[in-house]
Parts: sequence; structure tokens; C-alpha cells
Amino acid sequence: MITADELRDRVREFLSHHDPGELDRLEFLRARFDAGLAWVHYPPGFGGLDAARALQPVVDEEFAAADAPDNDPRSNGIGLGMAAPTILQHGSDEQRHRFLRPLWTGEEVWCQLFSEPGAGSDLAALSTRAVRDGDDWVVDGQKVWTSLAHTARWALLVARTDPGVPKHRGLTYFVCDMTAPGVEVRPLRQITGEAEFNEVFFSGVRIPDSQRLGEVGQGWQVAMSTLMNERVAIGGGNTAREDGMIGVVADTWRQRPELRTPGMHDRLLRLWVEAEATRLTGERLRQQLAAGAPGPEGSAVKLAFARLNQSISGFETELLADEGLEYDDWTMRRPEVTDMTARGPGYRYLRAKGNSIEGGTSEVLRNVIAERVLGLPAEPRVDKDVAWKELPR
Amino acid sequence: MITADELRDRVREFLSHHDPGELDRLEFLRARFDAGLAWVHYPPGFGGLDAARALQPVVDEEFAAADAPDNDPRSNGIGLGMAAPTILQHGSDEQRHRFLRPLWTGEEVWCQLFSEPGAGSDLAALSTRAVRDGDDWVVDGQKVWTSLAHTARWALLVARTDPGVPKHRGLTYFVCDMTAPGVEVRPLRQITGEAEFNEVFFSGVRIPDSQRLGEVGQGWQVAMSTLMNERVAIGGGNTAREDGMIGVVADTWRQRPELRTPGMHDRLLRLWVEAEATRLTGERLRQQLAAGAPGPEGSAVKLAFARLNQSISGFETELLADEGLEYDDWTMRRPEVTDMTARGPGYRYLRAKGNSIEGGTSEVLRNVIAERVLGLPAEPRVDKDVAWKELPR
Amino acid sequence: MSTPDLLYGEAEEDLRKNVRRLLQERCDPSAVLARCESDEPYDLALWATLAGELGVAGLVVPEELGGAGASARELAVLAEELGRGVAPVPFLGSAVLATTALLECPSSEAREAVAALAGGSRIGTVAVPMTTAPGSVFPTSVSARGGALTGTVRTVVDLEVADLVVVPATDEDGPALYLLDLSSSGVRRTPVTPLDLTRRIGTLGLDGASGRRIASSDSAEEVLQHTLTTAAGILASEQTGLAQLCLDSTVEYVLTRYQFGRQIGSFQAVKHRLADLWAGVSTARATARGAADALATSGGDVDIPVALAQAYCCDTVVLAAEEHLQLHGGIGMTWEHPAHLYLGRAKSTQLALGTAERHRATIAARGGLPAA
Amino acid sequence: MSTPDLLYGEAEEDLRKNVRRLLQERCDPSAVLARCESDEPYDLALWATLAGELGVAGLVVPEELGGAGASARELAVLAEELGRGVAPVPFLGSAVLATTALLECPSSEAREAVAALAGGSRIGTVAVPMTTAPGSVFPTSVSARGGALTGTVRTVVDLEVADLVVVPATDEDGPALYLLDLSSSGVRRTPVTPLDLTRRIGTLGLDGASGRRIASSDSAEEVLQHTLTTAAGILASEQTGLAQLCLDSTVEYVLTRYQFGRQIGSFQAVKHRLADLWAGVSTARATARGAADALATSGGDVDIPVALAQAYCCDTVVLAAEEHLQLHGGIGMTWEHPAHLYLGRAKSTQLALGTAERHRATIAARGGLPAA
Repeated sequence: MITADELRDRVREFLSHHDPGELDRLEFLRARFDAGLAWVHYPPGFGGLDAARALQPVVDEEFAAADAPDNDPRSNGIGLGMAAPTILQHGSDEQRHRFLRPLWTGEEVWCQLFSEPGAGSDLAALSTRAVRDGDDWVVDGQKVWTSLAHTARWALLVARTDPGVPKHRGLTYFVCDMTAPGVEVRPLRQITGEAEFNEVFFSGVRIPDSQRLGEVGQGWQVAMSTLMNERVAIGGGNTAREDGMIGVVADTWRQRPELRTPGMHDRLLRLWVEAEATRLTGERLRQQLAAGAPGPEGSAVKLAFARLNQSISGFETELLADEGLEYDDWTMRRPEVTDMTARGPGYRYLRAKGNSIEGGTSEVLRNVIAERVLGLPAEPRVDKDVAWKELPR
Repeated sequence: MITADELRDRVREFLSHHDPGELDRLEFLRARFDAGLAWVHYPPGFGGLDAARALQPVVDEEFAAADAPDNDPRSNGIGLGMAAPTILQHGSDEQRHRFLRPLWTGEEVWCQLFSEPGAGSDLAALSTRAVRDGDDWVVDGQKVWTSLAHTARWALLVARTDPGVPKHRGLTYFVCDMTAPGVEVRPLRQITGEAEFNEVFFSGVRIPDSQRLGEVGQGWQVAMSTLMNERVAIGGGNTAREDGMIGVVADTWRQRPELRTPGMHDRLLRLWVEAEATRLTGERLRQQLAAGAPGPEGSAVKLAFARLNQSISGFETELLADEGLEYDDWTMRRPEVTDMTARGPGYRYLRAKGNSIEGGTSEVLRNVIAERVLGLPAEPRVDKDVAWKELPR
Repeated sequence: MSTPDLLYGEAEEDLRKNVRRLLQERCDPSAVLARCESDEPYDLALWATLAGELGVAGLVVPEELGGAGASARELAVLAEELGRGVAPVPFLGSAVLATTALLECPSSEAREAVAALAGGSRIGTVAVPMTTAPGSVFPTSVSARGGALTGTVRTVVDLEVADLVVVPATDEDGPALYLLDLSSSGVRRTPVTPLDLTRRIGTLGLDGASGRRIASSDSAEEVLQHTLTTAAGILASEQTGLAQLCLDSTVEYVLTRYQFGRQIGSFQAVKHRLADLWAGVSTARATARGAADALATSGGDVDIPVALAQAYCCDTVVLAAEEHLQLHGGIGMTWEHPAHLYLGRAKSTQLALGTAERHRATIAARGGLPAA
Repeated sequence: MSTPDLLYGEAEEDLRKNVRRLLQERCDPSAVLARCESDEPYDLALWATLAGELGVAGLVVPEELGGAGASARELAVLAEELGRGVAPVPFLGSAVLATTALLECPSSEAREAVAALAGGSRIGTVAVPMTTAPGSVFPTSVSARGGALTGTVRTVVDLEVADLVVVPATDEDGPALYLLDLSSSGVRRTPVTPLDLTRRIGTLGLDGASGRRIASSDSAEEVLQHTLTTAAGILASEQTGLAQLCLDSTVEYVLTRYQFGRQIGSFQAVKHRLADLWAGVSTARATARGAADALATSGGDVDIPVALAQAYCCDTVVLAAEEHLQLHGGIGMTWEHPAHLYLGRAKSTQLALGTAERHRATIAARGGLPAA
């Protein structure tokens, strides 16, 4: 396999022919993709060189050092983190060729259409229907908690194609064109006053069968591989001490001695310890990943992250007392990105409540750890062998 | 119904004919029983006067004021708290006449034989067998965690009389003579080094059918009424502020300023608040009982009591630091009564661990609260309709 | 230390029933939610009904002043029900803070004012930051010279709908309480965007506004302490009522929501959390009743029961609102669901009248458990 | 702040394998339990094997002194495994405390002594109370005059099996460290009945016992601080090992115990508690590795990583031992089950070398988060 030094050489070679100061941003990114220097662990022809995943930073650092434009990964997190690996694993070559390049360059933003009002933790119970009609599928139903639906060109969609079999077996996975007729996106206002997410309604939306990923009835398996990639992504960041919410309150503590009390000092230090310990756990996970042995600690980090953000923001409102009674702004807005440390303490307090719900509730996560990591038995199931349409709801 | 004043008159009338200074203690107690002044809410002839349960303190206070001997209730807690109400409710008149008087006077101590090594939380799974043989039942098996088995004359015993039906239906309830041949009592040493409890082994023990309480196969129902009486008894004490373990650490805190730190102060106060709040909850329960409307708060008090004793004793060892590394005595002993505030901090720390297991684990208690108080549904059961002998174990 | 009566009397249960019925008709969560971003975040019509038909605005005001002559025990039951309804009415400012302060002041202005509050024709509050704990030093943010008040007070509760305010100020004789008509000149009210959408706070700016002194020196200090202690004790019942609502509506929800083919309320993790929450709410109730009984009983120890109730209830109500939200899952995170109203109210009561740590410090001082 | 290496190297995994295999053969929980009330609570034969065959008594001792020349990273792995086995061997006193102290002292006596410890022919400890935290002021309980040591030190770990002890004392030149042969006259050892049956403590009484000075003034202080910091950091790995054992054996138990016709490990309440415990142990491991790496890397920040690891691990190991007991139910409460050995060890390590609060105070001081 290609080495770090060889990769570095390739980047320099590429840069010698593609001057980032000269070239149009998009053209530069497309060329980088075509040179296999996008995501180096992807196969040749799809933006990569079959290199080790751990070598990606080598490439990114070289491009950054050359002041090259990047693909603005924050604006297309679902595309890069979930859609791309799913398309790579389950898509046809035709689909890979169609979708991967504009996805990586950021020309086409992606969103994910899994959750429904009646199918949250129990994702497999979803009821959005897709009915075959000639070469197309016709989709009706409703999805919820969709980030980026209003900017996305494409969506990962799971829909029920057979209600007569048990719920996990009647699902099929599609790529859905968000500009297709019958797709309606409505902002979903949250308890913070903002609308980060959307509801997406389908009425008679036609999806060509060529946009199906995986076999008919295999939607659950494909969706699981999408979510697996989501979990790998969580907690993998290489963060510094006092990054995130703990840094906000630590700074407040340092700058405002009049707020300090002995009890709050003890609580602050406990939170600091928990935050730093969780950061190291995430760092250990990152090192395991880099060493080619991903551990299951991602779940521990997500659990701790939710608990910490909630505890720290609750602590912050108490520390601030009178200011904790205030809120910065209830106006309904559509934020571009979610930044837990932006805005005021009231926003942080409310927004953090979602951390133990979104991307798998803490309860579901504990089930996953207990069963997949510790090998504990599943509970007796009442919904496994029953046709979806017969389930109580 | 009889009033408090009438009751007071009755006691005075009784005392005018029975001078506690003159009479033999046991004779005095027997006479008190026969006068219906033992447990006044019991029926006439069985130590009571069908009075309101709330009036018992009136009688007890009058006797105490006259310096009359009491029946030493601490030495026969299971008899008074569990056996008596069970016999009253489920026994024949003959059984009531045989057992209640010597039970109340303390002449005959009782113990309870429910738990088994394989049947703790899942009491109904017990496997001690009773097989009918003429007018007798022949009992073989093993019980565990039995207080007072070594001093008891009689035992409340639940045994399996039909292994071929689902577990709740194959049980029968007996009064067992602890002096009968084939009953063997062995001390059970605990993590404290002591043996408060016993294991009881049965080999071919014969119990006459006349000592059966309730119908054959109705043992579960009878046992439930016994345990219900246990739960009513818990948390009903009228205690003073700083009674119990919190008082021990509060005194240490007051007397040893050199141990104090800001973090420990905060923890002490949190524990103090929790202890005092729990005491008030128990007091409220007592007032509800006295007002004839028993509430379900007993379970909350037992849950809190376990958590508190564990937290306080853990706190105490940390507060004492070097002394927390020591233990007073590991010698195997057989204590008469369990006093959580006696002995050293190490003992308290270890003994308190049992509080969330004995008398129903905290987990089982939470199930009970969820289902009986909050009306939440039971989990799917795999053991309800299966013959006991077919159950996995 | 006598044993407090921790139960509810018959009259108290009747009061509860009447108030709850009214709130069910007039103040369901969706109505509260619809109101909270409107121009009229307070439901003054509801307050008028509570004051008029039910006569509860002056629950603890003597009958000769047009009140109901009841005790803190009944006031606490009213607080429970209003907490349960997250009712957007000026209860805390007017019926608790201002009324308690005015009742302790002997002046005829104070008596007139309290009668107006009891009748519901006027609304009052006390000019202290909402976070002020019993036992705090007398505030010095307002000074009075010849009856002219100058200074600024932050986070005054119910300020925007109040007609009159009791202002703690320091004047020539030391601490004093002034009664001030909020329509006077020299008064500036600045509303603050509140975390709690169901109860508002504002900044009171005074620039030589003319008030009448209703208490001075030691007496002013005592009245203010008594007012803060009473409000903290009553707030514990409001918190208990809200915590009970959160518990009840969560139980209701988990019985109707199916996932994995089962009611989510049949999952043990959910059951155990709700069992713990029930135990917490039951315990909160015992402490809140203890505080109410101590406030209603003259001569006994009040500081510890009130501090205990606040130290327990103010964290329990937040836990209840947080569990309510978490167990509602995604739906609880949406604006249309009232979960955030409960959470905002719970959080603001946690900070109001002293945090738990502050109340534990009172216990430490009164209970002989000194700091390191 | 460079990024610590938080993984285990190959050599470390080999070490782990060898130690674990030996302990499985020689030191299963029932053997430890049988020993703990006997006349020989320490397993000195096992220690001899660890020292001799495995050569791990002198893991961090340079090869020229007969050691293995390894770093604190390997020492931490050894601690993990010994913690996992609640092994009754004088590891903490001899291989950590005494060895670390002696290695920092330049005298030939110290070099000789450390070689003897590494070879296992002698056992050592340091005469400080077991609860002494890094950052504590230099102890003054022993004074030295002309090499004669007088004073009393409580809760000295592994004292009853030690042959030599490093004694912090104050002499004519201020703080000093003395090396003392415990068979000298003027030495009195009083065993204490310990909560932790697998590691003993005792009181060291010195009445003019004659020691040799091996460090003095600033150097003595530095050596003692370094020793305490190292021991605290290594203890975090011992705690991680024990916590992992508690988790593993609980998981094993809940798979074999049936109640209500199901493995109790299939109940959600049990599953979630174990999931949380797993997350806690995983996090403990990350902090313990961080501390070990910091101790092994010269020049970096050591105080915060060690304080962090102790602040986290010392409560996590107690939680693990408590959960282990609770989820074993009644059987865990019996003397014959080793649950109490784990609990006693966990609790004593929580108190050893500073409680969590003490370590948080270090973080406050080093991390710029001052007290009120």
C-alpha cells in the first residue's frame, strides 16, 4: 500500500500542476478528486488511492499548507459522513460515478430521510410507503428531524415497500431527488425557538428504480451501514483541553470571581474532570481508529457528551443566577450550523437537551452497548415476527 | 367504634386489677392480651377490640406511663409484623387461637422462610418441595437469608406442592415447627464478618396439614399478603431529625473540624437534606396511615433509605480518611439485632450494601412502584404460562 | 420541634379542586403556549377570575381587608395548582411577595394597597432581583432621599403587569420599604426576554420617583426577610405542583407511545426512571408541606423547613421537567409541545429566591454544620 | 501539551498476558479469600515468582541494577493486572513507592536497596500514611537526630512484610529521607485490622531507630513528591484493572443467573447499568493511560494527568465494586463470595494517595480554576 511519503509526493506533484491561487475553486477540487487525493482510502476512480484511512491527515495537511481551498466539509456533513460510504458500499458503479464526485466537491449537498413521527428509536417501524409503478417508485409519507433538507439536492431515503412482512424485512433504500415534484420541506421549530431541522412531506413523489441502493427489501441492512458510519464519525475529533462547553464556563469562572461559591467550585471541577476524561476517551478512540482497530468507545463518548453538555449548561445557568433567567432571542431562525458554544446560556441549556435524543437516544445507545459490546441478551421481542401492518402503534 | 377516651378508661380499669409491679411479666402480658388491649385493631378474642388502628399509641402510652412491661417487640419483629396479620387473615379460628397469644406475648418467636438461593427477586420460582403424605406434608429443600431462625419456634414457610403448573399456582403456605426433626439451621456469614442471617435446610420434615394456611395452591396469594404487611411496616417509624446514620456523620463533623473540606461540606449538606426530606416523607406516610389512608410512599422511603445509608456510609469513610482504611473486627459473630449506627464506619459501609437487596431489591421496588403506583404495563413475561418444572434456571 | 401536619385538609382539597377546574377550562398548555409570544403574555382575565370568583388573590389577607383569611397552608395549595398549570398570572409577585410584605406593614397605605391586591383591582410586586434568597443582606441598589427613590433593580418578577411595587431602599434612617405607584414619574420599566415564557421579569429604573415609606430600619429588614422566607416556602409548593404535572403527563405519554411494538412505558429503563421520579416528587411534597405548615404555625422553626423544602424541590422540579422532555423524545424538543414551557418555568424557579446551595448554607448555619 | 499515547504497545500486551496467566493459576479469588484470615495474608511465594521468573518486581529499575529497565507505562500495565487479581502482594509499597523513592536517591545504599527490591530478596515501603496525596506538605511526624529516628507513622502500606522502609523525617538540615532496616532496634510495627483484606496497613513506631540518610532538604522533598505522584498515577491503572474485573465478572454472572425465567442480564435496568459502567471503565482506562504516559515521558505536564486519572478512577473503581455487589444480589453479600474483597480493595484505593476532592484541588491550582 502507498506510504505517507509517497502520498506527500503525489500531493506536491499535483500542486505543481494545479496552482490553487490560479485555478477556479471548483475546478481545483474536481481535479483533486480525479487525482485520487480526495478521500485517499476510497478506490481509484472514486476520489481515492486505496490508501490507509489513517493517511488522510497527511494529504489534508499538505493541501492546507499550500493554502488550497477545501471542500467545506461542515456544509455537507451527511453527504461526506453517511451518503458517500453508503453509496460506495451499496451503490452500482453507475451510481458511484454519478454521485460521489459532486458530493465530495460540495456541489451537491445531501440529507438523510430516516426518522418519522412514529418511528424514532424504533426506526424500522417507519411507515413512509414506496409503491412500484413501472420503472418508478411512488412515495407517500412524512419524515422528520431532517437537517439540511432545505439546502440538499439529494436525500438518503428509507421507505416501506412491503407492509405484509415483519418490519425489518419490508424496507427499501433510495436516493431521492429533493427537487422532485411532491417533495415539500417545512422548517421544524425547536424549543430553542430556532429551526435547525425540517419536516419533509412526500405526496406521490416518483423515484426511478435506478436510484434504488441495494435490493428491494434490503433497506434495513443498507440503513444500518449508514448509521454505523455515523457512529464512527462521532467522537473522532482531535480536540484540545477545554474545547467545547466546559471552556465557556471555565472562562466565565476565571473572569467573574463574584460568581464563585464553594459548592459551585466543587461542581465545576467535577465537570472539568468528566469533560477532560471524556476528551481523552475520544482521543483514545481516534488512536485506535488510526491504528486500524476501531473500538466501541464512540458510544461511550456520545453518552458522556450528552450528559456533560446537559450538566454543564445547567450548571452555567445556576452560576449566572440573574442572567440565567434571561434568554437571548426567541425569534424563529434557520441557523446554518449548530454551534453549542455560540449564543447565550439559555440557548445552550435548551439545545443540549437534544443531545440525548438526536442520533440515537441515550437509552437506545445503552441497549446497543449492552448487547453489542457486553454481549448481554436482547429483551423478549414482541415485534420481530409480526407483519408490520399488524403491529400496535 | 370505640373512642380514644373509652380506650384510655379500659386501660386504667385493667391496670386497677393488674398491678404491673406485682404480677409476673408473662402473666401480665397474657392478661393484657385477653383484655383486648394487645393490638386494639384485632378482633375481640384475639387480643383486640376492633378499634381503629390509629388508636394503638393511646393504649401503648397508657401502659408505658404505668411502667408496665411491654412485649419486647424488637425481638419478634417478624412475628408481630408479618406472621400475626397473615394468621389473622388466612388462618382458621383454631390456628388463630393456637398461635396469636404466645406470639404477641413473645413466648414464641417467629421467622419467615421464603427466599432461596435460586429464588430471590423471583420468589415465586422457589423450589423447596412439600409432598402430601397422609395427614402430613413432607418438606425437602433449602431456604436462605432467614433472620431469627436460630431463636424461632415457628416459621412462615412457602413450599412448592405442584411443579407441573405455572410457578405462581403451585405453591402452598405452611406454619413450620422449627424444632421438628429434619430442620437444620446454619449461620450465614456476611461480608461484614457477622452472621445476622441463617440458611435453613429441610430433609424429610413433616408438617401436619392442620398447619397449612390457606388452600393448597394458594401459597402465593398468602405470601403476598405477608409481604404487603412488611411493606406497611417499613418507614412507619416516627423518628427525630438526625436519627440514624446522618446523625453519626453530623456529630463527627461537629466534633472534628480538622476533617472538614469545602467539597465534603457540600456533600454533607446534600446528604442532610436528603435524609431530612426522607424522614418527612416517612412521617407523611405515618400520618396518612393514622388518618386511615395508607399511601404508597413506603416504597419511596425504602428506596431512599437504602441509597442514603450507602451514600452516607461511603461519605463517612472518605471523611475519616486514614480511619476509613481500618475495620473494627472481622470475627464471625451472631448479633442479636441489626443496628446500622453501632460499630465502626467500615461496618456501616459494608452492612448498608445489603439495604438495596434485602426485603426486595431496589430494582424490584422500582418495578412495583412503576406498575402498582404509576400503572405502567408489565414487561413481556416469559414465565407466566409455563409449568415451573419447564422454566430455565 | 413539633411534628408538622403534612397532609391536606378538606378545605385545602376543595380549594385545589376549584382552582384546578378553572385552570383546566381556561389555561390548558396549548393556550399558554399560544399566549407566550403574543402581546399579552400574562392572562390578566384569568387573574381577575381567580381574584374575583375564587377570591384567591387575597387568600392570606384578613377578611376585614377583603381577603379569605387563610394561612400559608392554603396559599401553598394554590401555588401547587398554579405551578401545575404553568399559569401566566402574577401570583408570585402580587399574591405572595407584595401581599406578604404589605401585610406586615402597619401603615394605612399598606392596608389599602393590600386590599386592592386581594380584590384583584391592582397587581403588585416587590423590587428585589428574583434570585434574592432569604437571609441575604438588605439590598442597597435603591436609595431614598426625602421619599424620592433612585436606583436600578434587575429581574423584578411580574413587573410588567404590576401597578404598585414595594421597594427596599436605604434612606436617612437606614433600611426602609417604600410603596411606589408604578405610574409615577421617574419610573422606568424595561422588560427582559425571559427563559421562562410563562412568568416575566423586568428591570426597574427609578430616577427620583416618589414613594411612601411603609417600614423602616429593623422593621424593614424583618419584613423583607419574612417576605423572602414566605415566598421561598410557597415556591416549594409551586415546584411540587409543576413536578407532579411533569410526572403525570410523562406517565400518560409513555402509555400511548408505541415503539418496538410495545408501549414505551413497558420498558424497564423508562419504568425505573419514572419510579425514581415519583419517589422524588413524593419527597418534594413532604418537604413542601413541611414548609407550608411551618409558615402557617407561628413561633416554630421556619428557616430550616423552608430551606429544606427549597433545597430539595428546586432541583427536583428541574429533574422532573428534564425527564419529561427526555422521555417525550423528539416530540418534546418541538416548539409546539409544552415541554419547554415546563422546563423554562422549572429552571427559573430553581434560580428564584436562592439556589439549592444557598438554602443548604442556611441549613448549615441554623443546623450547626459549619463550613471548613 | 503534546498528545499522549493512550494505547497499549505490543510489549505491554505481552507483559499483561504473562502476569494474567500467572495470577489465574496462583491467585484466583477463592485462594485470596482463603488466605485473608490466615496467618499469612500476603502471598510472598507469588511475589517471589513475580520478582524471579517474571522479573516484574523491578520493572522500572535499570538493567544494571537487576531490573527490567521499563517505564511507567509497563508498570501501569502490571498494576492493572495485579488490581484485576486483587493480588495480596507488596506491589504498591515495594515496587512502586520504595522503588521510585530509592531510584531518585543517588546514594550507594539506595542503589543496593533498590537492587534487592528488584530481585525480590527484600521488600520495601515508604513511611507515609497511605492517604497522603501528592502535593501534601512534607511530613513532620518523624524527627531524626544524628541518624536516630523517632516518631510514629500511621497506615503504612505493606509494612508487615517489609524489610526496609524509606522514612521521610525532619533532621538538622530540614526535610530528609532515611533508609531504615526494619529489623533494627527501636522499630515497632503494629498491624491494623484493615478494611481491605488483600493489602495491609500498619503503624510504624520509631524510638531512636538508626537509619541512613539518602536524601536531604529540597532533594528529599522532590523525591517524596515524585514518589507520591508516581504512585498516584500507577494506582489509577490498578483501579482500572479492578474496575474491569468487577465489570467482567458481573457481566458473566448476569448471563448465568435466571430470575423470572430470563437471564437477569436481559433486563433493561441491568443492561443499562452495565452499559454505563462499561462507559465509566473505558473512560477510566483512557485517563489511567494518560497518567502512565505522562509519567513515562520526561518534561511534560505530569500533575494534571495524574490528578485527572485519580479524580476519575478512584470513584469509578468504587462504583464498579458497588455495582458488582448489587447486581450479584444476595450471593454478593455472603462472606464466601469475593465481592467484599473487591469492595474493600476499591474503597481503600479510593482513600489512598488522596481522595478525588484532593486531586480536583490540584487541578484547580494547576488549571487556573481558583476556589471562591
